[in-house]
Amino acid sequence: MSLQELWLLLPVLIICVGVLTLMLQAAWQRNNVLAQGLTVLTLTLALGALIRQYPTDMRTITLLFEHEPIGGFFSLLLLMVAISVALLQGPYMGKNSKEVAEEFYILLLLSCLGSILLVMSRHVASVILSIELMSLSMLAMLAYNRERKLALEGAMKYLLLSGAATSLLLLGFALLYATSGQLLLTQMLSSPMQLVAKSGFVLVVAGLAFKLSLVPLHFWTPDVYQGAPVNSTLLLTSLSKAAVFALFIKLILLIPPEFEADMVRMLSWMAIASMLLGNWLALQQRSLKRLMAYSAIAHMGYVLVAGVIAMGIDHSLVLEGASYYLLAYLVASILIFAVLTLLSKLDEQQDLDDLPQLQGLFWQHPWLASVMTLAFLSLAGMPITIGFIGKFYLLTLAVKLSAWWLVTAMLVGSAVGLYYYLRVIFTLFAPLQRDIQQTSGAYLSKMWIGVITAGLLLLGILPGLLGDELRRILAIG
Amino acid sequence: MTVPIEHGFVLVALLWAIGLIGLLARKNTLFMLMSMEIMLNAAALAFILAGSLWQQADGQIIYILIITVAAAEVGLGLALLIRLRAHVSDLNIDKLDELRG
Amino acid sequence: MVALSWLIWLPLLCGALAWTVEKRFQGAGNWITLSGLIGMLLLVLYLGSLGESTLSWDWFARFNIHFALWFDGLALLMVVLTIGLAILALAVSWRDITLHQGFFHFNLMFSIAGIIGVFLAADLFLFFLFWEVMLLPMTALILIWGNENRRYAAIKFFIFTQASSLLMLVAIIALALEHQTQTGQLSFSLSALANLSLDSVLEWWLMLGFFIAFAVKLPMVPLHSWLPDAHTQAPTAGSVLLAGILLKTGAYGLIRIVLPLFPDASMQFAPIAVTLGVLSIIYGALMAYSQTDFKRLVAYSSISHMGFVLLALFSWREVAFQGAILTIVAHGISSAALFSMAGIIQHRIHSRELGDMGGMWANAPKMATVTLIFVMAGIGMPGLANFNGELLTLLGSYQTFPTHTIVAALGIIWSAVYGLHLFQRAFQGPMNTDISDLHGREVVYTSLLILALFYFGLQPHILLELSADTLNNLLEIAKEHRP
Amino acid sequence: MNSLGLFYVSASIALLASFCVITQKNAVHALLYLIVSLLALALCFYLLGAPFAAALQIIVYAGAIMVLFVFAVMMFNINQQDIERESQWLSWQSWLGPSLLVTVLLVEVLFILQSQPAWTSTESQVTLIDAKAVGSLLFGPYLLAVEIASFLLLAGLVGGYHLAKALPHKPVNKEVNQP
Repeated sequence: MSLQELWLLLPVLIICVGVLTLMLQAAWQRNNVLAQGLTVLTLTLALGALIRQYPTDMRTITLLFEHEPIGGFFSLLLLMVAISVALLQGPYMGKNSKEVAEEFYILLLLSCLGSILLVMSRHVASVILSIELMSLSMLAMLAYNRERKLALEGAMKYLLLSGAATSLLLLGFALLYATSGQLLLTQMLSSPMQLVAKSGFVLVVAGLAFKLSLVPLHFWTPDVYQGAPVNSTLLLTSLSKAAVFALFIKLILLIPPEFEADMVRMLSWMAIASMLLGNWLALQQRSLKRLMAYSAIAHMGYVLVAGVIAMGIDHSLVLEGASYYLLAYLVASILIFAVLTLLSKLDEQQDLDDLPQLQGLFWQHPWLASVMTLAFLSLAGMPITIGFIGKFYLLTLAVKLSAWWLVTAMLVGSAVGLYYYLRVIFTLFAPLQRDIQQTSGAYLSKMWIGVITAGLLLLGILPGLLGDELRRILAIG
Repeated sequence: MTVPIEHGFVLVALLWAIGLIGLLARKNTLFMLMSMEIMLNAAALAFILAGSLWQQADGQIIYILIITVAAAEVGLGLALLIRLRAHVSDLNIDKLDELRG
Repeated sequence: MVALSWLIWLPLLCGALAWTVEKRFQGAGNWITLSGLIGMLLLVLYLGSLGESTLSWDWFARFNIHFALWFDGLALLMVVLTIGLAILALAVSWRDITLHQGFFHFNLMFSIAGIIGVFLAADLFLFFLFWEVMLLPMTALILIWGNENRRYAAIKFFIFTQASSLLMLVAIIALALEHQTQTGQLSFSLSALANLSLDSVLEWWLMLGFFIAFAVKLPMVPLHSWLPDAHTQAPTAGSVLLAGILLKTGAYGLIRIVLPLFPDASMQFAPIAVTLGVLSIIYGALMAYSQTDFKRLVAYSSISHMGFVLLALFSWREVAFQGAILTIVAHGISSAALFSMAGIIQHRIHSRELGDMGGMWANAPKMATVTLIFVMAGIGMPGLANFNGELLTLLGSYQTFPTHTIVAALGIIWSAVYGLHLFQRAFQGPMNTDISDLHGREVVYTSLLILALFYFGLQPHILLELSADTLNNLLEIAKEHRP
Repeated sequence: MNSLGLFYVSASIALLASFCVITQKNAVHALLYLIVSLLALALCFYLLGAPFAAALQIIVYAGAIMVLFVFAVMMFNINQQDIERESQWLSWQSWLGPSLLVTVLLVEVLFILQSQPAWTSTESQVTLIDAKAVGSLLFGPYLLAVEIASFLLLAGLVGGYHLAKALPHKPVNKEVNQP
């Protein structure tokens, strides 16, 4: 391992140093504000390092990792999510929280570390380790308030099912290894594929589909979402989905041609089922977190459309579309959960979650409600938000490939989706019933939310700012 | 002698299936954790098999990583279990299941 | 020309300004909005005097999308109508709105901006964007300031229009991709897309995608069911905008996009479209007769009148096209006028039920006279604007679809029946309620409306001259494609 | 008995023990069976030419991880009442669905395995891959994996510590939210 390779790993190393610093701090003096400051500082430095050496071509870092443009973009997204969570955790815990803060930030950094490593992985060993590093650290955050029974149960459920999914993933990799004798992702899926290798790949896809909560492996999502503290839910819905999707699309682009038709069929059905079922089940929810869970299922279905199409046409457009859509999804999720976080407290038994509790938010806290409205409109794919551009990309791809089933499912799904997103928005604008308290102060967090909201609008109104840039960034050789 | 690799994978499949049955059928969280261990073990065996098939040390390395993962999962799982035990006196997952609906 | 884009920025700015200022100075929002609208009116008249103008900025280079506007006679006509009715909407709600006034003006102006954008857009992506954007503030108007059942009406309105516009989005994308396969470059520009020669199956599907989106807006039976709810539940200003302009965006889309871009398919489709149009005429008229709610009655009459537009547009005759344009403008004014009367009455007696009215002539003779004139306009009395439109429509479409036209003519008779029925139940008979007559502000704007109705009734050629270019273009296309 | 026979015997033991794990009523008994299953698998590893993995299986898995389990079970203090209730849950109906499903899966797997033309293994003799080979690889190209594994264990440690430690007492003066 050369010095140059280490240099390429700089963002990751910064996060590692951050973890160690936080542990030292916890040993020296417990202080919530200091811990938060250190975390944000670490993540910002990592972000800076990543931008400073943004990859322009593909370079390998030892056997295990690679440094390439798409991964770089996803890492940017992941750091953005992690910074949001770190900034929100302060107001969410409050100054006199019963829980200590350091562990949360350590776990946050570890989870972010795992996700970035996952995006950079090119080897089975690194995939397994980083995916587990990400999920296990997240798991402890899902049950961070140990007095919430629902959170503990959700975390337990996630642990058990995610363990099963991991074993499925491992089994799939083992079968691929057994047939190819290779552990590098690029070489594992060599042509021609035998039946054993094919079934191995299907198992791998199933294992990842679980983490992405795609139908039919979605059933855990609503329970886990509802139980967990809202800030951890944000991490689960954005960080893990984005990182796993990065790996997912990387694998899909490697599928040898003779297996393509089968995979397209399988993934198409998964995408269609996720879009329809997710949207349909979201209709009946009163709990906002459950609603977001089903909405996540549906949105992962939309992103999968890009994955399905990846096999059909030119890859750069697909990557661009998928990245844009994922960015749109992340931004909207961050904003929605951020508002909920500012209206909830970790110490309490429950977060603000029931839809009627939000009634009339606009008239009491117009800014928070506007942010939430914009985020929901973006999820619904309304113009002048970034969500519309994402949907536009995906529809263009699907129409270009004449994948009419996918188009139909997207349209039906969107139409159904409109209804429940609108229901939430309408609730925000209904007459105020009772006082809703928001965390006062927390100016830094609110400023950050403002920045992200501005991005949501800016990229929705001037999509060229990113769309043209992405094309340049993602242009892989 | 060589172990026919097919037989090795049949063993993997059977072990994994037993684990899955346990995970699906048992309601006691502790047993579910054990079933999960069996499944992870089956996956580990698969890598050893594949490694011995290709006569590479890589299979064993993945094995080592898998037991690391298993150790971390068990640690967290048991910690959760201890905490859950404080809320409910027994470990029936159905009783935990107020979330559904 | 940059000034063109100010037709869109100005209402946005005014809306935002009205919202912020209203917090400090009660009542300032009304004046800011009014001056903004008057400024826009002057600007559009000035632009109109310069003749046709265009504007094109690079916007989203990845997909070759431009911020392109196109301002010609027809656009001028529609924009002036929009601004005029926006002033009316502001006038009728001058004192009506007591809750969140600033936010009301914000929504009003944003929907105006969206509607003007739809009329000006020369790029289909931009068109779609405005098409969607105008919905949101309109939904907010219904939701926040509407009547008792507003939530249901707002959701229904939004879902109907949104879901149908998704089809349009797919059609737009498919069209742009077709341009790419034919010329090697994506394009969303209306003028570029008009030159494509499409495969007949593809053309048919694309036409259908656009048609459904526009037919929902129009609205055409059987896609109309959002309209009675939305119009009834909306605040008066909302009803005025909805009936006066929003419905016209559907007709405008047909004229600008469906007919010129897909001439063959729309000629093939004409018998179906015309049948549905006639169905709308008859159904709307029959339903209007059986309503007891003032606003609901007018809403159903709108369905009936817009059926004439559909009938006219798909007959592909010059006279019929002219009839369509006249009907669009005339109905915009007359239905907006009737809705504002409904609003005035509702404000006074807190009911829209005809049963609660009755005998109001005695107390409110001015109101009765004004309403009578509006009803007369609605049922197509000669001398008022609607008459010309309906007459030309019937004359023109008779050449192509004689049977349909005869049935449609029955619709006019029915409209006389329900119109007079409305008037009679509200203003004649035993006195049910005590009501005060129109006051100064109301007299001013209702008399302006009456003037407009008479003016366009007697001088329809102004409208025809403005839209002549567009119509001639359509007729030329028709000549090329007629089998 | 040749080593092939040994493999089958230990494989059967592993299967049988695993089966007993999931059907036991008593948690401690189940744990013992689990350890047996792990030991049997360790033997399989050895016979497959992976002595280092076999040793680790015994030391780390059967040794360390299982002790963790036993420790936890002791903490739960499962009593007779629990065991009785557990036996009530173990009705045959609850096994039917999962078992059927998994049988279908198994048949599929067997079909797939049988359809494989020939595994590319050419050697007739099991090659021994000893600890040295594994070690030099592990601390060579896989060095970063070791580092990440350490972070993974750190995550497990921090998470486990936080979850399992005693609940904090409520602070006296709760934070007051401003409206």
